[in-house]
Amino acid sequence: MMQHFPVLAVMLLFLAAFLVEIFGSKNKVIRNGLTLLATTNALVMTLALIKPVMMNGEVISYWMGNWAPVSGYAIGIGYEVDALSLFFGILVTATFWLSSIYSIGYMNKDHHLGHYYTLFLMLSGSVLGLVFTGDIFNMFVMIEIMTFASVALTAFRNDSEGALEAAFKYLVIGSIGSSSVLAGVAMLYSQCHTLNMAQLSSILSGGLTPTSVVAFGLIVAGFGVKSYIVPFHTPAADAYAAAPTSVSMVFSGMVNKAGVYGMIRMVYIVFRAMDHSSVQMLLAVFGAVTMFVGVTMALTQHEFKRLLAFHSISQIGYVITAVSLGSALGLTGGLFHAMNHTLFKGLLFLCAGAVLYRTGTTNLDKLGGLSKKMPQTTICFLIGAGAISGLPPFNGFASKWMIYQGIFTKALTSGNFLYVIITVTALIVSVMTLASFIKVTQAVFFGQLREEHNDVKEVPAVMLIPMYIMAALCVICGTIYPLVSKYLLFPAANASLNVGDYIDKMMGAGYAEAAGVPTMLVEPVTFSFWNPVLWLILFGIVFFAAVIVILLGTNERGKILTAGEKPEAKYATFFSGEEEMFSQVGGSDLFWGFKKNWKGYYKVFTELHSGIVTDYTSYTVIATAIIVMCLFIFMR
Amino acid sequence: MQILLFLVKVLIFPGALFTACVGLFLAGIDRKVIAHMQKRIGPPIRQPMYDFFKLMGKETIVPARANKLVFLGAPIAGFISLAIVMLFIPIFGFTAFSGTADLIVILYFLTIGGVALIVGGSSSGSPYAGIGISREMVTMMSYELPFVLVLLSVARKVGGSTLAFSMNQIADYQAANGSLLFSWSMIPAAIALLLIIPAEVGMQPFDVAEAETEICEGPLIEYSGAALGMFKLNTAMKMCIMTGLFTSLFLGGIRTGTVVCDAIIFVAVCAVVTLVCITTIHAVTARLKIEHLFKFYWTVVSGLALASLILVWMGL
Amino acid sequence: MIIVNYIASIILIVLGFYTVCTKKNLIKIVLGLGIVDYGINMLIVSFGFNEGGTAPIYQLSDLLNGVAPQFFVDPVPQALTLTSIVIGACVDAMALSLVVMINRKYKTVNADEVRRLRG
Amino acid sequence: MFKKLIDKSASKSPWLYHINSGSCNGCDIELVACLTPRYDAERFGFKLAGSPRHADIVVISGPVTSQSRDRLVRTIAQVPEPKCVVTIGSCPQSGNVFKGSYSVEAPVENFVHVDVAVAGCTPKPEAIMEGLYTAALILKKKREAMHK
Repeated sequence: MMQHFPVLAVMLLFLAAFLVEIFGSKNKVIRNGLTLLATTNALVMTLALIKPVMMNGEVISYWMGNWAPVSGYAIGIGYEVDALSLFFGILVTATFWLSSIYSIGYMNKDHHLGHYYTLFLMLSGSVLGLVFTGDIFNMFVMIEIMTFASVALTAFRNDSEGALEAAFKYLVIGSIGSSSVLAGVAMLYSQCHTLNMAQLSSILSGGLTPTSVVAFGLIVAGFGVKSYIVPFHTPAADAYAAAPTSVSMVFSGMVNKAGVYGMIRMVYIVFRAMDHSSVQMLLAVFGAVTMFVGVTMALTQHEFKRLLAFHSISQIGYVITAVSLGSALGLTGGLFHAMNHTLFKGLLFLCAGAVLYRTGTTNLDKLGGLSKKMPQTTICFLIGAGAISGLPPFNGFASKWMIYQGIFTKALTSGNFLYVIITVTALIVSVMTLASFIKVTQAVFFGQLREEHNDVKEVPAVMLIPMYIMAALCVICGTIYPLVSKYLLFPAANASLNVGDYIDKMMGAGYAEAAGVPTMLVEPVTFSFWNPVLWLILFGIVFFAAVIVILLGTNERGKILTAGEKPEAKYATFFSGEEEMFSQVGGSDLFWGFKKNWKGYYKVFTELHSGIVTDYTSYTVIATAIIVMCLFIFMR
Repeated sequence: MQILLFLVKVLIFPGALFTACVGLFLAGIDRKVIAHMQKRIGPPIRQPMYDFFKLMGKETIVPARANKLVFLGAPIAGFISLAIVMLFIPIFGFTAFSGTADLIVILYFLTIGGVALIVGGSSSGSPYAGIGISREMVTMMSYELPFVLVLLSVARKVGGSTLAFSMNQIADYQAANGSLLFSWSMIPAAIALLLIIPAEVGMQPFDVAEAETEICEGPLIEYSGAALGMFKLNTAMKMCIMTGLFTSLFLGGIRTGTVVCDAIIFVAVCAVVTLVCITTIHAVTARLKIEHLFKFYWTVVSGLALASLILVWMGL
Repeated sequence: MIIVNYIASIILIVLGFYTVCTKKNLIKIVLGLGIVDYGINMLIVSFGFNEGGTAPIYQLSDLLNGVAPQFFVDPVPQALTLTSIVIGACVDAMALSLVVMINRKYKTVNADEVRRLRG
Repeated sequence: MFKKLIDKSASKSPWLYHINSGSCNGCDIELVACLTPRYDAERFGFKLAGSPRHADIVVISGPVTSQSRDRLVRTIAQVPEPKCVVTIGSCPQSGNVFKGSYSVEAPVENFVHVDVAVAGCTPKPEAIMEGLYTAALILKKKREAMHK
């Protein structure tokens, strides 16, 4: 029974996609109902797999057409859900479920929603399929479906500024990435004559031939494009900003995580290449550059969503750096950060969507003072901003802390000064992230309200519910994270490090040993620093103490006065005695002292993000070539 | 009993009350000594306490443009986070809490203190506050890099080839091997931390964010009464925390055995550090511009800290 | 003569990337993507090719009697190629449709002028 | 809980906010002279605040020109209670040599309630100090009246 769940979850999403197109293009109820049904079904089915996979350590396998492996050869397409797949699977289904709820409210002003939901469900099905599949070519097919659906969704509001252009760039860069994955898969097939990942892993453990090294390089580069690390990040910034927000959330939350998943799957499980320090260094450098470039570019943006897009890139840099460490601690931290990024970046995009929905603009210089009109959105945004900046007690702090600890441990054990630089970069990037969210907070939610936004209202409940769920998850994952670590992260990290076990479970017991892949037991990662219960108590105590002191002092303490309905001079903002006037410190006016010192840097990097497709493709091709060459030289 | 001890640690010593009292005391010393340096009599040492209680007794006006929840919540959030930071700073032999990564916890909780000021100022809706928060944030960005470098070099020095982000470990190391200040490879880092303290506390010449003469105290402009008092208290607490951090990172190792003696010596050393890095620099300098501040921290101070890190990394 | 296939496919791929990176006309960029795809398809087919091999089609009696010829062309790459060709065609179609839309909106297909999103 | 302490503190830490309503700068200089080492107003806890929201004592100098009148009233309204208003020099009270000018609206009592007036053109720093100290004592009384 259980083993049908993965394939059913994927297939029902695809089925619903076609049903929506047939029956739902006119009828709103059928459309929304089908979408919600399919995504809820996928969520329930993946959650049901937690017990066998995460707790009992099973691997759910399903062979299409019952083509189970015969005498050690896996020819059929298999769905293999191990803990790593399931971890990402839960993220995928949860993200799409929340996004489909949000879409009901957010998209109701658009036309041709049948197409929207069709593409949306195709996208969800393909990402879920990519995560669940155990066949490397099937993975490629899913990547391509994902790219199509993403491109079409990016261009969905094709009359909005830049949507078509963004879609075109996304398509071109994306298909270069998938081409290199395809070429890598083909080369791998020529060496191993199989497409099943477990079998590939056992064959490749005998040592990599030069062709497989090239294949490895191409596949890493391909998944690098899919996870939008620098210098492949350019279309991501455009597409996330141009797509409808419910889709941007999915892009940033899950579509680039699919690339990260592919990277982990390939590097850790299929090629088991993390023993090579060259691979670690290469990925670490790419990760560090990604987080730095992402955040510095985000600091100069004037568009709310484009700024968030650059932050997505930056946070993916954290994940890649953490994953590159090759240790259980790093991998756990990376997976946790990937999960947290899905939560808080999804939340932030939803807040941006709420602002766009009510005011019709996301230009930071044309907004301001919305906190009086949209207080609930503001609170959600502040939680998301705190989480992404890694402030305690939110989830970002826990995962970022694991990452710092992982990198610095790596620096000490390997004695490599490079890792110290990366630790410092990671910490500084965290502060810059905070800075750019301060900028958004000031420019959008605080400051002064513009006259044209006087009749702005809070968004409808159907949009607020996903925001609240995500905000709650941000806090919960930050506080009860030992449970998260025990039931989600550790099994996933274990599954990616303990390759022999995976091969055995897929291909039959004893197969891994015959191929020379050891089954090892990974030690659970322990964290003693952050005892969330203690922290909650600490917060509680100090808070209550403050409250008690305040209450005891009601008689003596001066009163807290708030403005009434009619304007009074006493409650007016101080303008050196002048009458209150409109004067907003906009987003682009902030951080002058910083920008002045970084003028040279910004000059170069704004020119590099030129917006010309051929420039972007050149970066992509050159970087792919560099990755392949580096790996070819250092891994042989 | 356990719970009672816990409560005492959090609320009284070395938590909220102790930090606040020591902070106000240090602020008073600062004002008194600076007055003497200028050949004035100066206010009494308990003056910051009077200021605080006076502000508690005044009206708190929430401006019409402000978001009430954030406006009033920000100072309390800052207070809570700063009260918690102090729990992680060992008072020579005595440590309230110690984990494996106190340095990172301290770094982030101090950041929350700054963020509370920024968010509170931002929520007041004043353009002066807008400029103020921009400067405050740039100040934060500028001292964070050298701060991180200093912390990493201490961690490397103490830990050798293991991870030593724990304050307890640092205190033990100094008790065994003498204060870190007297190991010459750490001297540049110590100087760097001394230069970071005024910026963290918001004292001249690094007080561009709260420049009262040009931008009317920046983020604090719309605050009045109890909320302003909380912010003033937060600044004083930061003073206590930062000097205490310097004391336990670089001047640790003194252990008398009794907590009271330790605490008294600790406060005395903190006062000396305050005089060296806050009062003297305040008395002899004028306010820097924000871009010069940024440049100063990312070149001179970071250079000092980096020099220390490289020396320590080479095993000196 | 399988080496010729490899050389040809590599040339196609390089040519395609060259087109994608240097040509400013959006339609030419799409064509470049197509060329890369064809090169890779050719590569895949060549991987499965065995000189002198037969088609992998046998009668049941041959298999049962164990007299099946041992040497045949690998059928899997051909299946892969078919899939990949279909996907490639879809990519081209979609990209061209986007170019048409861009031309309608921007009144140009020059990559240097289609750059409203930058910085 | 801290009633006594708060009441006591009210007179111990008066923060000043200085408004120049068209003064000739003579009084302003004298006010600044109070803060210099010679007179050292800080020993009583006096401090110049940057924003009216922080102030306890508003110090007005100048003959209240018609341009500055509304701004003066608005700024004083923004000061939280308990507050004191001190005028320095003869100008705010009578208009002094500017009296009769079309653009001068002195006396300032017409617009705001004045607690202490320090006369003179310009008053000596000693006089200003005494005026400010009187205002600080008034602050304490106002504070005590507030919670009754």
